[in-house]
Amino acid sequence: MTELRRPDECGVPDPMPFMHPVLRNNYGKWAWHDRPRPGVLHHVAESGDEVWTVKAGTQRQMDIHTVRKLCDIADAFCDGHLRFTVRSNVEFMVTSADKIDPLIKRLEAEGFPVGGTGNSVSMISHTQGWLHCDIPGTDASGVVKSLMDTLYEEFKNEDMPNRVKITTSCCEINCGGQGDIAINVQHTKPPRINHDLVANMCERPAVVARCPVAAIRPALVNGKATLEVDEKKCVCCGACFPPCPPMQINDPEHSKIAIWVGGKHSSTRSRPAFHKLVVAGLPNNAPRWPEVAEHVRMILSAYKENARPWERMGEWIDRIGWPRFFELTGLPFTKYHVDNWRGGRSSLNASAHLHF
Amino acid sequence: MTELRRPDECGVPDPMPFMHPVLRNNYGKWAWHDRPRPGVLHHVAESGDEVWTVKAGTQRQMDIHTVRKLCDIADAFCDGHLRFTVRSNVEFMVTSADKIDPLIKRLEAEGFPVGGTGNSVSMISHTQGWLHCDIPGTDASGVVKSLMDTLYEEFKNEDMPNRVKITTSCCEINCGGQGDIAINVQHTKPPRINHDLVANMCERPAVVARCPVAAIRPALVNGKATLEVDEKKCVCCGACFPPCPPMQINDPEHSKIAIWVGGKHSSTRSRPAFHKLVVAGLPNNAPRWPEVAEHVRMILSAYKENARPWERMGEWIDRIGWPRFFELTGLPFTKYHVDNWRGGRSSLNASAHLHF
Amino acid sequence: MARKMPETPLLDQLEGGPWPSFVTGLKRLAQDEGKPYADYVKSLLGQLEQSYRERKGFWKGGTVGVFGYGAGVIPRFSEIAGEWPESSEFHTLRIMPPAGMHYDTATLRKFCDVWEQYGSGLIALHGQSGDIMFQGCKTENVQKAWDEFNAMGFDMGGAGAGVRTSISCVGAARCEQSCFDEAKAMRMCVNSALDDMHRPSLPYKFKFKFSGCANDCSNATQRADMAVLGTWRDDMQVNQDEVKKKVAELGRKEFINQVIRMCPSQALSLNDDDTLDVDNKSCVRCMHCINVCTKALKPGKDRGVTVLLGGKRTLKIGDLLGTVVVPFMKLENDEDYQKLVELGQNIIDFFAENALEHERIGEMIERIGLVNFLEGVGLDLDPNMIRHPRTNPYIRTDGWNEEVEKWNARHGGGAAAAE
Amino acid sequence: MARKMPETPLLDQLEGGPWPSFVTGLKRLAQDEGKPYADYVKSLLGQLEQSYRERKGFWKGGTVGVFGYGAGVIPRFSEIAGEWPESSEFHTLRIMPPAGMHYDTATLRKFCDVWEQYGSGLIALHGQSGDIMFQGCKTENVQKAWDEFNAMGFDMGGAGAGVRTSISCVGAARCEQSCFDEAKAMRMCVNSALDDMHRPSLPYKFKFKFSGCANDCSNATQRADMAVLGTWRDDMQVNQDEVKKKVAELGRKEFINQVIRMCPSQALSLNDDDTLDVDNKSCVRCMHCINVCTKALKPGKDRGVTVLLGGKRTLKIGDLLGTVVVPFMKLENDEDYQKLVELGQNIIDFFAENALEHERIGEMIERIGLVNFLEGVGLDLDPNMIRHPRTNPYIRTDGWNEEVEKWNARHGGGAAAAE
Ligand code: SRM
Ligand code: SRM
Ligand code: SRM
Ligand code: SRM
Ligand code: SF4
Ligand code: SF4
Ligand code: SF4
Ligand code: SF4
Ligand code: SF4
Ligand code: SF4
Ligand code: SF4
Ligand code: SF4
Repeated sequence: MTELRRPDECGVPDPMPFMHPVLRNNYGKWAWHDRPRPGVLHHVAESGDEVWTVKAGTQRQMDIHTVRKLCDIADAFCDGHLRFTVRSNVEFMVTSADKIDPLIKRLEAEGFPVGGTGNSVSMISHTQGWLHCDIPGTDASGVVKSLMDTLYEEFKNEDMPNRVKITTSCCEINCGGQGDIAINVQHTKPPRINHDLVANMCERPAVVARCPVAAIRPALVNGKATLEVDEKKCVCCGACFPPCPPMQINDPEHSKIAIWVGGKHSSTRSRPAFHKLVVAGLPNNAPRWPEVAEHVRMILSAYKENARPWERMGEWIDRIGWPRFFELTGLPFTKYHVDNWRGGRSSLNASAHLHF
Repeated sequence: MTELRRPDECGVPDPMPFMHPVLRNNYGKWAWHDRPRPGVLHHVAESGDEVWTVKAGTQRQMDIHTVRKLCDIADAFCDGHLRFTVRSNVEFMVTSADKIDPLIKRLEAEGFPVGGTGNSVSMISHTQGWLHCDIPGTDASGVVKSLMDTLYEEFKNEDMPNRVKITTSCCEINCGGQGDIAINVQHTKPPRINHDLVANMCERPAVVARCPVAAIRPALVNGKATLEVDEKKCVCCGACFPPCPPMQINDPEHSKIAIWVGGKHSSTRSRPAFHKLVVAGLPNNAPRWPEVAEHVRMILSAYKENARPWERMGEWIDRIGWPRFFELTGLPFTKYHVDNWRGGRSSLNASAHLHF
Repeated sequence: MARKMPETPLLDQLEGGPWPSFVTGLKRLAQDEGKPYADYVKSLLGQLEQSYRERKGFWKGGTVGVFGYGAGVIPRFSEIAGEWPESSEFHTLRIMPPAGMHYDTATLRKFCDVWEQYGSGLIALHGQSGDIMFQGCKTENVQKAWDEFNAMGFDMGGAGAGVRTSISCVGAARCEQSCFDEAKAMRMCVNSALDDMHRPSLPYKFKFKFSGCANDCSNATQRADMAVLGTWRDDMQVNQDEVKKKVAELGRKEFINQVIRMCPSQALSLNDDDTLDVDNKSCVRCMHCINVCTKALKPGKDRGVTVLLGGKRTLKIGDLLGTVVVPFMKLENDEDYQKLVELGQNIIDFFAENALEHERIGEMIERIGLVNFLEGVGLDLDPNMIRHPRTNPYIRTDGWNEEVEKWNARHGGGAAAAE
Repeated sequence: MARKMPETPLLDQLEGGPWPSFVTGLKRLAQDEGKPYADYVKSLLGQLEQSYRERKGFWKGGTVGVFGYGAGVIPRFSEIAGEWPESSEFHTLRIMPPAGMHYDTATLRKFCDVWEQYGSGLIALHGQSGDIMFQGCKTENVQKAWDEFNAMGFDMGGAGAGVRTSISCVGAARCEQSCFDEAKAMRMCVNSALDDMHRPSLPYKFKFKFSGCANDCSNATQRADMAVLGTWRDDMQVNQDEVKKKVAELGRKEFINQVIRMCPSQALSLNDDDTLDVDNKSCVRCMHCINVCTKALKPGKDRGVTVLLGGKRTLKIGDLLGTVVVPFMKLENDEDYQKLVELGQNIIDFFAENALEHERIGEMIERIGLVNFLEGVGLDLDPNMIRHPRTNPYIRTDGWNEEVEKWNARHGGGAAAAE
């Protein structure tokens, strides 16, 4: 019976059989590329072969009908091949330029926005949230949908100074990673502990070990072995929650949304950088998170109007300086922005470099 | 009787009465400057007044005859005014260009090298050493004299890419401060403790508190309250020695000399930076420290040949990269160069920026 | 008895707007009356609506898996199964896509068919680590769905304290910047570590990521425990005629501003005849000028990879970026690739033996020190691994001469350098 | 009985070579037969030769001072007075020079005369903190020498756990870059803290330093507890004709390399007509372009100072650079200067009350946190104080709204900004 079938440990499949022939044939032999229009990449191989890639957005969490729709399109235009990007955009490769417009028309007609290339705001890296995760403070799919609705034009056009990589995360763990703009949950109150459950559910030493500030200590509450939190020390990070669900960190009111900017993975020009806190205390306002969208737009428009070509968000701010960033965005600068974590001193201005 | 005379707490004297008249008259009203030749500065005031400054080196630790000699020169050429720089060079101000050459001739004749301006190697910032300090591992005056003898031409000419600021220090305390090149004592063995003396001489808690790695603990040695050092932890910094002379850190053999590069106080272009270890283990080879001089020359000639105009030592190395610095100087790169002190991780290369 | 469609006033607000709506998708599934998943998804919508209303998640973990594997399924049981019984189990299968996420439609259609039969009909392409996530499966169907996927030639991805699913950028398949065969390197490294992926018993998770150049399209530098990034050792390739065209196109001032001035290492200067003067010794291989001048500039020909270790998110000690442990490694022939695989295995072995429970390799290196780590895995220390040497004197240097010997030994003859 | 000249074979080697020799100077003094200091210096040379031979220092501290003051004399007693009795006491008097180290010869000659009578005849011009160091005095002569110096209008410098002697760069006296009256600021700050200098009772030493611009010729940034650096708020002054001349002088390529490319903030671009396009909002006032183009560029006209706190050498936690606590403070009229003096006093008071024993202010701020420090001394938080905001989420932000109010209050009306 199936139950006993040994898995075929085949590992990561070889992409060659799945790859569009023109990519396969010119594998490792590409000469240059340009972008004829937003949403379209044009790559030319050393062989002279050309391929046009039409890129479109998806909701990532797709129903099978949507996936089949994408297949229909790939069959009609791309000899049955397509690929997805690390940001859940879908890419259709065609070998003749005159297929581009019909393909774009078809995609738009089916509801897939064409764009996300070059200096656009690409799809937001998307996590799980209420749909599936066991520890979320908010949803992911809904936040992404709400934001992409308001960033639709920015996705379809290439009007930004450089690529804009936005990430969201439904808890402070931040599976979405670093971003030019990152939208993360920021808890503001220590966990409420359900003492009755701790004893049976949690491996207490492991939980104690997870706390970055050693705020958790074993305790006895009406005879039961449980845990207690030193609220003076607790930084409300929620790290104790995954290993110990009774450490209830999520709160409809006090689990807020924070916005971070200037994260960067590439070593292009400037070294990779972590995103930096700019706004906290935004309400977790499902289903549309208007306050978050508003702040993101505010930051993006300041960036769009003021950054120079090729400057990523963080590079732009480095040039104009944080005082000007707060001035241009109208965002308040508070004591919470000053890093008081280990090694925080290195984030202080130890120079006479000033922006006025 | 004098013993009971109350001090006149007059504080820092007003410089105006001492200042050369042309400086006083144009105080705060200077327009621009240039350097007609090494050792000479030419400043022009908004009033049109001009002043030429002829700069010469001294031994800093001067006998009164030398000071009087400088006075004679100032009387002869500068209406009896002169000033000293923060690097113990002496500056003679003259108001007519034709006084420059005779003044230079006279200075050189009296044994004062003219130079130290612009992109020269200026006088080394000088500390006390065996002449006067209570904790020195080496001398200062002798090290400076020996080095300046070998850097004489570099002082008199402006052949460097930018100013070169060298510092020496006769113990790890480093009163000489940060420098493009810093020559400091580096102890390599833990202090030998004279237990008989600790009890009466040292305020033990204070000594324990001085240790950066908490390697010192109170101990009893044949009945006497003393201190002991955990040699595994000890980083041989000598910080326990000033408050507790029985903690004998100085050793004719094991107190070595280390060379550091890339220190910078100015915020010009790059932010201020600390100097970085490049060579350790050099012998404390009085009276001439030839190994030190040799290494300094090696580093300076690599800098001179390879740096671009206006690059300070550290900025040059940042551009060409540390791998190339070690290649060009032929210096070995060892595990000791990798920072393992608090926050050392920030000195690791967290990027794909590489130099080949 | 078919469950009726739940009221979802809040979720319904996520159907408006131009971006594709996951809610519309879920509703489509929920209304596929007769399909095995219809009521399942109705129930899911009900629970999700409640999450939106109460701003609270209702899933808890558990243990669900497939025969022979210890990971790859993310079990989810509802805390409010009382109200939403049909979706009380909503597990996810993580399946590894072909490297580079290339598909043919036949495969995708087959996935849909399988998931129509055994799952919720909801597929996430892709997870942030790179998995196809088949989301929403009852315990009883997990093995069945898995058997079908596995039969198609697909394998389970990572979860828990083991090697995780990896990503390689599109790279050689469609990018002129590619400095190595990302897909090949990724498949060789991951496929040699399948035991640590499928039967996780490491101190904690371990992620590989592969990017063909410093642009790092796979986010390897911060999101991978072991990041493999393409680079080159020789001079970049310059086509001066194309440079001139670019100068003409942007105008001199803007070319200076956008190319010369933006080079992080002052390696570029513009000759008076509008050709480019590249100081390749100063160039840090950041890719910027090459990105701007896609026709005029290219990476050099002596290509390979740089390996960084330790990238991760914030838990415990704060976010970590990977740091260089191998400045350059040639990746040309199969032996070269095999060397990379062995490096990965050595590193994982050392990690397995020396990391504390729930400690990532970056945290471990932070704890034991880079030098001890390098000695442990037998890698040579190199100045490309640091931004700058120590600035403090707090070090005992009485072993100086021996260390100097080591360096000279390695740099005297190429012998040692070879290994 | 006159002591005969000691053998100094090692020191003698420091008489050769072109640089002025301190040994020759000491020998001259030693051979001034009949002078009170001759044997004293002979003896000193003997001890110094022994230090060179044994590679060891032989001085120990003690307590010597002048009436009314608790610091300013550095006492030195020989550990080998048996061999070198005449120089068994070799104390140093630290005397503060006129700001900027300007002298007339009459004063210097008088110093020599006094030191000929009461001291060793050895004078160091100057110490690293800025003192005139009269080196080599017997206990019995310390008060006498001091009385003479004091009568000349000179005061004792700092030592021990108090305010130390300060340095201000030559600045306004002979430098076109000067953005304030360095000497005035220095004298007002130090002279208002004389009690803490002369009767030291602070937790530890406290140093002021003053540089007229970011070139920081007084090394204030790293070597002062409180660094005062000149800067400007408005646009820099540009003379485009002089710019063109400079471009012609260096050549276009080198002008781009040495000026445009080296600006740390990409604030400069070169117009096609060889004039300069300055983005003053991006300029960080680093001085570089102004240094290169001394005729073409100048600081702006709205000048003042930036205050940094915490620079120091390495003891205990490693070297510290000063960090910004006041981004800009106008220094024009006497009230402005008075405000700077008050700032210094507040900071010293807070330091006196809150620092631990032997803790420098930089260490204290590191320990209590910048924000607490600013609140303690009543300074407004400003983004110019940081390189960038926090990158980690480890902070409890439930006071967010109140903090936002504070900021808006300050930035709504200029009212609060005024103070
Ligand atoms: C398709 C994709 C790779 C893949 O395997 O899926 C990709 C493809 C390309 N990237 Fe990328 N990048 C892709 C994700 C990334 C990421 C990671 C991410 O998005 O999460 C990064 C790092 C972001 C960061 O630093 O945090 C990334 C940083 C870059 C950069 C460097 C940008 C910079 O200046 O920092 C370049 C260079 C450039 O812009 O010319 C680049 C350039 C490119 C080029 C132009 C390379 C080429 O010559 O073909 C490709 C065209 C992109 C386009 O649509 O315009 N790609 N690229 C990914 C598309 C994601 C998406 O759908 O938006
Ligand atoms: C005289 C002196 C000030 C004083 O009050 O005594 C001085 C005077 C000048 N300095 Fe300085 N600096 C003086 C010590 C310093 C120091 C501190 C030190 O030497 O210990 C520094 C900081 C060093 C560091 O960063 O560690 C210093 C960093 C500068 C810089 C920035 C250099 C750079 O690029 O980083 C400039 C700008 C320049 O070079 O054009 C500068 C420029 C100047 C100018 C050109 C300013 C002017 O327009 O007049 C002066 C002529 C110097 C010359 O001789 O060429 N001065 N200058 C000091 C002479 C010391 C000596 O005898 O050599
Ligand atoms: C599914 C996914 C988000 C998504 O929707 O795409 C995800 C989901 C979870 N992540 Fe993640 N992480 C996912 C990619 C990431 C990434 C990004 C990456 O891999 O490039 C990161 C940042 C990089 C890193 O590894 O640090 C990430 C950093 C974390 C962390 C923080 C680890 C740390 O050391 O700071 C945790 C918490 C932990 O490991 O204890 C975590 C834990 C989790 C858990 C298992 C929550 C938990 O501890 O119970 C989530 C399960 C959600 C669910 O129900 O499926 N996840 N997680 C991603 C994996 C999908 C896939 O396999 O393709
Ligand atoms: C005389 C002088 C060196 C010189 O020959 O120029 C000097 C000499 C001493 N310094 Fe210094 N320091 C001198 C300028 C400095 C500087 C430079 C500066 O002030 O710009 C520094 C670095 C900046 C700083 O303040 O950190 C400096 C950092 C130290 C330190 C390290 C403090 C720290 O926190 O790391 C010590 C040790 C201590 O304070 O415990 C120290 C301690 C000492 C002592 C008192 C040694 C001791 O602890 O017994 C030395 C007395 C020597 C003597 O016999 O006269 N000296 N010392 C300088 C003062 C002369 C003057 O008054 O003008
Ligand atoms: S970010 Fe947090 S809530 Fe969201 S998927 Fe990751 S772990 Fe779950
Ligand atoms: S929330 Fe974070 S800081 Fe607070 S107790 Fe839990 S783990 Fe510790
Ligand atoms: S560096 Fe050390 S030995 Fe030299 S003067 Fe300063 S404290 Fe004394
Ligand atoms: S030498 Fe330094 S590290 Fe060693 S015991 Fe003394 S203070 Fe501690
Ligand atoms: S990382 Fe480099 S090689 Fe890979 S896709 Fe991006 S640009 Fe191309
Ligand atoms: S690749 Fe980067 S570092 Fe190299 S020359 Fe181009 S811009 Fe400069
Ligand atoms: S710091 Fe500035 S103002 Fe003062 S002397 Fe140096 S260059 Fe001139
Ligand atoms: S002063 Fe410095 S930052 Fe400002 S423009 Fe000139 S070089 Fe750039």
